[in-house]
Amino acid sequence: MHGPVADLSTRVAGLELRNPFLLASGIWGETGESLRGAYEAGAGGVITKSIGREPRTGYPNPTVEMYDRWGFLNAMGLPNPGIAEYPREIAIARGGGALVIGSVFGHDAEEFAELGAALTETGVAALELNLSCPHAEGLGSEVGSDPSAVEDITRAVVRRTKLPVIAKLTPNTHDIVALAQAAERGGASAISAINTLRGLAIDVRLQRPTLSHGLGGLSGPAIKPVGLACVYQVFRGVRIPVIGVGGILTADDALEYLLAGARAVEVGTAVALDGIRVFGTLVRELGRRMDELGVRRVEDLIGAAHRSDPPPGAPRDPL
Amino acid sequence: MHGPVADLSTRVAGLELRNPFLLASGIWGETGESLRGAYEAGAGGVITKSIGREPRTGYPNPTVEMYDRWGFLNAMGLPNPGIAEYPREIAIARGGGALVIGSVFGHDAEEFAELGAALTETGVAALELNLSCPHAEGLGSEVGSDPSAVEDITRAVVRRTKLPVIAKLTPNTHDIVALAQAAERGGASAISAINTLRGLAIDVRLQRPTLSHGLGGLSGPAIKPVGLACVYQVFRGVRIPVIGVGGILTADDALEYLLAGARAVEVGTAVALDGIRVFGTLVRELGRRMDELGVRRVEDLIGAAHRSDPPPGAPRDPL
Amino acid sequence: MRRIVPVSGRTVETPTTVTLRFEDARPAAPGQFVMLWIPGDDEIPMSLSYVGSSKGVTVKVMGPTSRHIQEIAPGTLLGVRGPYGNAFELTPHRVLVVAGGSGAAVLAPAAEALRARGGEVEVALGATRASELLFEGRFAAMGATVHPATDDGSRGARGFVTELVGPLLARGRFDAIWTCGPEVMMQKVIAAAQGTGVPVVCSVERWMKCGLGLCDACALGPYHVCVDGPVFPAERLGAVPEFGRTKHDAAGRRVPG
Amino acid sequence: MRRIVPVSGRTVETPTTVTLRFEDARPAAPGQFVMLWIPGDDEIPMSLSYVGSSKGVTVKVMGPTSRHIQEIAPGTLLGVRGPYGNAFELTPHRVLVVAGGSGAAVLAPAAEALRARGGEVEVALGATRASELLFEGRFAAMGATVHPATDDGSRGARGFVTELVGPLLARGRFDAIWTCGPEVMMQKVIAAAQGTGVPVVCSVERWMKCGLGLCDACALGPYHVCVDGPVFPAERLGAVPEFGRTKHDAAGRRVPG
Ligand SMILES: Cc1cc2nc3c(=O)[nH]c(=O)nc-3n(C[C@H](O)[C@H](O)[C@H](O)COP(=O)(O)OP(=O)(O)OC[C@H]3O[C@@H](n4cnc5c(N)ncnc54)[C@H](O)[C@@H]3O)c2cc1C
Ligand SMILES: Cc1cc2nc3c(=O)[nH]c(=O)nc-3n(C[C@H](O)[C@H](O)[C@H](O)COP(=O)(O)OP(=O)(O)OC[C@H]3O[C@@H](n4cnc5c(N)ncnc54)[C@H](O)[C@@H]3O)c2cc1C
Ligand SMILES: Cc1cc2nc3c(=O)[nH]c(=O)nc-3n(C[C@H](O)[C@H](O)[C@H](O)COP(=O)(O)O)c2cc1C
Ligand SMILES: Cc1cc2nc3c(=O)[nH]c(=O)nc-3n(C[C@H](O)[C@H](O)[C@H](O)COP(=O)(O)O)c2cc1C
Ligand code: FES
Ligand code: FES
Repeated sequence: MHGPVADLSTRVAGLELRNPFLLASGIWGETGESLRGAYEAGAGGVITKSIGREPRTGYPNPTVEMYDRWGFLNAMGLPNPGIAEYPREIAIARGGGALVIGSVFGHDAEEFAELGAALTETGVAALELNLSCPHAEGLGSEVGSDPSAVEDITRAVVRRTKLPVIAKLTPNTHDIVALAQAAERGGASAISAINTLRGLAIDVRLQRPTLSHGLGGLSGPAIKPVGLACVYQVFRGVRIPVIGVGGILTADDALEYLLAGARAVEVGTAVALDGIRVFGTLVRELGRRMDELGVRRVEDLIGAAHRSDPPPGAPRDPL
Repeated sequence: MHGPVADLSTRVAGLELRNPFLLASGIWGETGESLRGAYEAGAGGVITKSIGREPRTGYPNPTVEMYDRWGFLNAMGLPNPGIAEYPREIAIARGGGALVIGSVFGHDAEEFAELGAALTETGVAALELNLSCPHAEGLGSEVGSDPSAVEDITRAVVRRTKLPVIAKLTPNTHDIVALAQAAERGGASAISAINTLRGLAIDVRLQRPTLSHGLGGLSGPAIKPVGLACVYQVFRGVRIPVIGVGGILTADDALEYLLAGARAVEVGTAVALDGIRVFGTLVRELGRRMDELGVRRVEDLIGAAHRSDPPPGAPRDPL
Repeated sequence: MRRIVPVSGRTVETPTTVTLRFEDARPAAPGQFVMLWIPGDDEIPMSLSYVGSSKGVTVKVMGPTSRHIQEIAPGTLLGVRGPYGNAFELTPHRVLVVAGGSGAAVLAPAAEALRARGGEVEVALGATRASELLFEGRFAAMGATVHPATDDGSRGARGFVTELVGPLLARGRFDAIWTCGPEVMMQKVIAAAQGTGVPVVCSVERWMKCGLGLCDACALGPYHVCVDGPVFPAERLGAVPEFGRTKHDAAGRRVPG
Repeated sequence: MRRIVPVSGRTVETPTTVTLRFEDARPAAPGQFVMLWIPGDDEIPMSLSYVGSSKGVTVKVMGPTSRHIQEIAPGTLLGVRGPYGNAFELTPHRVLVVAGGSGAAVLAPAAEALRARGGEVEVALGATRASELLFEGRFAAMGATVHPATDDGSRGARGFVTELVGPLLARGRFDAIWTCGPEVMMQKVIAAAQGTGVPVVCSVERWMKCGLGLCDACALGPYHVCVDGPVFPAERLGAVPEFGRTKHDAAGRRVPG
């Protein structure tokens, strides 16, 4: 009997991570104690709730809808304490030794840049730009689906920070590669993909949407195939590294993302399904699976699924 | 004991349907006998496989990947016998009394128009334009995600046919309403939404995509929230009727679509999960549920979820 | 996960508190709560005041939604998800229940469950005035001794219910104190029990959105009230500086509370 | 739904036919098939020639993929989904098995299952030449009487195996005929049995993609071979004009076949 020999550490956007599992933005990230708790539970790093210029309460409840384990719909509406108050939360998290990535959202390049500059002061290790919230008007994917806006916002933030900048992209687009390339041109150090898919649930007896906001964002296993497709395509379309997000519940889900080209992954909905101890389980299971598969380093997995594509004898578009 | 009193008939794009359940394109629709069989099993109408100019074998196997009941990934690659041979299949289906809608795909407006004109001769009741296949290069959603291409294609087809034209749209876009409005401007009689979402699955042991084509299209329950969001938004954005597609397994799923604004629905993946008898079950269960809910006519359900939106006291974007 | 249930019964408990009943087969234990949706209005956390298959919530007017709930007639459809959170452990034999405000809502079913197991219950029940004493009759009916306290002295002792705790602990022997009410009240209970060796268990309320341990709205130091609570032993709360001092508001800001 | 399994064994059955074995716990019945994926190559339908937990497929060279399969070494990873389709009913007591080409692959496990239930089996086994007779030894080992026929007369009767059917039916009493082979062959079997009252059951092969009754690739008149078959009573096939005449190719065109 001996422990796993696999080396789970990975590098992405200049960050050295002890393992590839990051706490996804919007999960547990409103308070410093929670960020710290997620790191202590085993996450390789933690991403804050997306922070805006002003405090926001978000949408009224109901804000969530859970399908059996395969899907989750939410319209929180970007609640956050605002940039003035949030640095104390980061201080609490960093006090606990957590590697913290700061997420920001805004209406335009100037607002993003201002927020990025402010967070840079707090000692976060990197910035993630939420260019992709699917249910907030004039924010999120409404700015994030236009390549030139993505490029401008990224560039504006990069100019105002010394930190690596990660552009988090929306799957609600016909061409995520164009968005990724725009972020790369703007100077992003990495792409993360994906945020939630725009979705809706209606209660048949009440004849009304079940979320107060109506539209929400779909996460969980249902979106894993979509996230994988995005990571796979983005990996081919840019030189900067990719972080995979969407529907990761198990080590094998994470392996799929690594093979598709991700250098790290973010985990969100799994926390609602399996609790924060999911990070410990993921780390342990990834080690076990890598041992089983005879893979020594995370590095050796990244993008490996592309080696076999297109498979021999399988023309891409026959006839 | 008495049977259901609910009236399940519905009208969409000038078609009188005995019930709202249409066989979705690409399921069972390659042969006339199957189209006929689906109609005999209870479908309100049947949509053919998408037909192109030339015969196409589609992609090599593997072409499908099934998750537990919640999702299904395919990259068939638009196999079809081609427009020269297909009319005999329609004749077989119509010989069995089926209400047949002909689906076509192409590279450009001229090709769509030509195919539409050819199918018009066969006695189909309407045309559906597949502007939305997520995995065929230069076809499907690559033409279907550009509003001006959607408008041009729709207009070109409308000019060459006397039949109602239904534009089937892709969810792989940031703005399906713009696509729907373009189709409306082009003269479409209805919108159907949605086709599959771009997706990928990777086998962890083999380190390769499980479909020969790599990318595929996600269908089944996983995409129901996305389909509902699209129908809900399109219903508000156009005056022409909407047909809902995506993840319908039960009568309650269909009710959600009707409440979101659909006048009819298409059913695809459910056929793989529950067999063609699913149409009989859906018809029976919809009647039972409508009786239970005290709803007499399908008409009374259409778009009813919009009446309550935004809910009182729930501002759309607080702070 | 959400069930839509018709209100099967409505009882006015006090001038500012009503109980709504509904059928729901999901098993629940005393201490757990549901997220209660009033369609067209908010969805808010509510402890279960009845935990059998005929469930109930007992709602005190606090703001617009709880006021709206007061007017809800039987037959109205509500959305319910849960039950969520943990429950009171029924291991102690003699329990002192200390309830303020709507706190009796969650403590009454817990006390009932303890009585059903042969336990003994005394209740210190506080309110502003006599008419606001919640579940006095229900506690009496289960065979608990009730010690009321009202701010205006209209029934029982005049003053805060917490002032009863010291004397009751001095007089009787208890294995535990269960309390629910404003955090400052619960802190006073904890203080009164200090040194007596009687452990205090608190039911805590924090802002809630998801109820699933995901959104961080209910963060209380390192805990999430929706999954780690709402029932906490006082020792755990003692290590959380913000207990009784600050809360997070709906935006996640730290506000006095 | 897809399992990745290593090839656990490989047996050369004839110069053009190999059996690959793999472990797979899913229950299967004789007559059912799997979709077999050779990673990097095609995924094709293959009857299970062994249906226990150690499963097997017996593959005859037809084109590139089946040729590729011939070279696969033990340890190679394959993808398997299924088993799909229906199975032979094991209700008859005396069965005449008529196998041509790779047809014995699916008929051998069915005959074995029947023997295990105490049934009796005679086999008319056809091939181009003696070395291509598939599973002759396996049929003999299960206690079935084997009547070989080869095109070149190198073993047994010279000529088509279908020519044995009339005489065998005249000589013995059978409750059923099970047949698998080219459709024209099976039609001749049906013709030979006509008027004898012995029901014929055919295992049919059609182009397959999904295996799930979805894509229509395997349409055979009103049936889908992947879910309604591959095992069909001859009466049902009699009502399908295209049986033995036309097939659908990979594009869904009707082609002779
Ligand atoms: C686990 C738990 C159990 C509870 N059990 C009961 C109970 O049995 N009986 C009872 O009367 N009350 C209970 N409450 C409190 C109840 O949820 C609030 O009184 C109610 O939400 C007030 O809503 P409102 O719109 O009427 O008031 P508002 O004017 O909106 O708010 C008044 C105060 O209520 C609280 N509140 C409002 N919305 C929420 C929310 N989403 N989550 C948490 N607190 C909120 C805040 O402290 C706020 O300041 C419980 C709370 C929690 C967390
Ligand atoms: C239910 C079923 C059970 C079968 N069982 C066996 C068996 O036990 N042993 C055996 O040797 N063969 C079996 N086959 C036939 C086998 O699938 C084909 O021989 C094989 O697919 C040939 O592939 P290829 O690439 O070598 O040849 P190709 O050159 O690609 O094709 C040669 C011929 O094989 C058939 N074929 C090719 N691909 C497919 C496909 N996806 N689906 C169906 N037919 C196809 C066509 O008739 C084609 O003309 C079975 C077929 C079916 C439908
Ligand atoms: C409740 C909830 C809140 C979220 N809030 C944010 C957010 O503030 N910023 C952001 O970039 N992503 C947010 N997301 C998206 C997640 O970070 C993640 O991209 C998505 O949920 C997909 O991952 P998952 O399937 O692992 O949850 C949120 C997701 C959920 C479920
Ligand atoms: C195997 C398969 C083949 C399909 N082929 C087509 C097609 O040829 N044309 C088309 O417009 N849509 C095609 N679709 C999409 C469906 O018509 C439908 O839009 C989608 O599957 C969502 O519905 P569902 O969840 O009920 O399956 C196909 C879907 C599947 C699963
Ligand atoms: S209410 Fe969301 S974490 Fe507790
Ligand atoms: S193989 Fe697809 S329907 Fe039979």
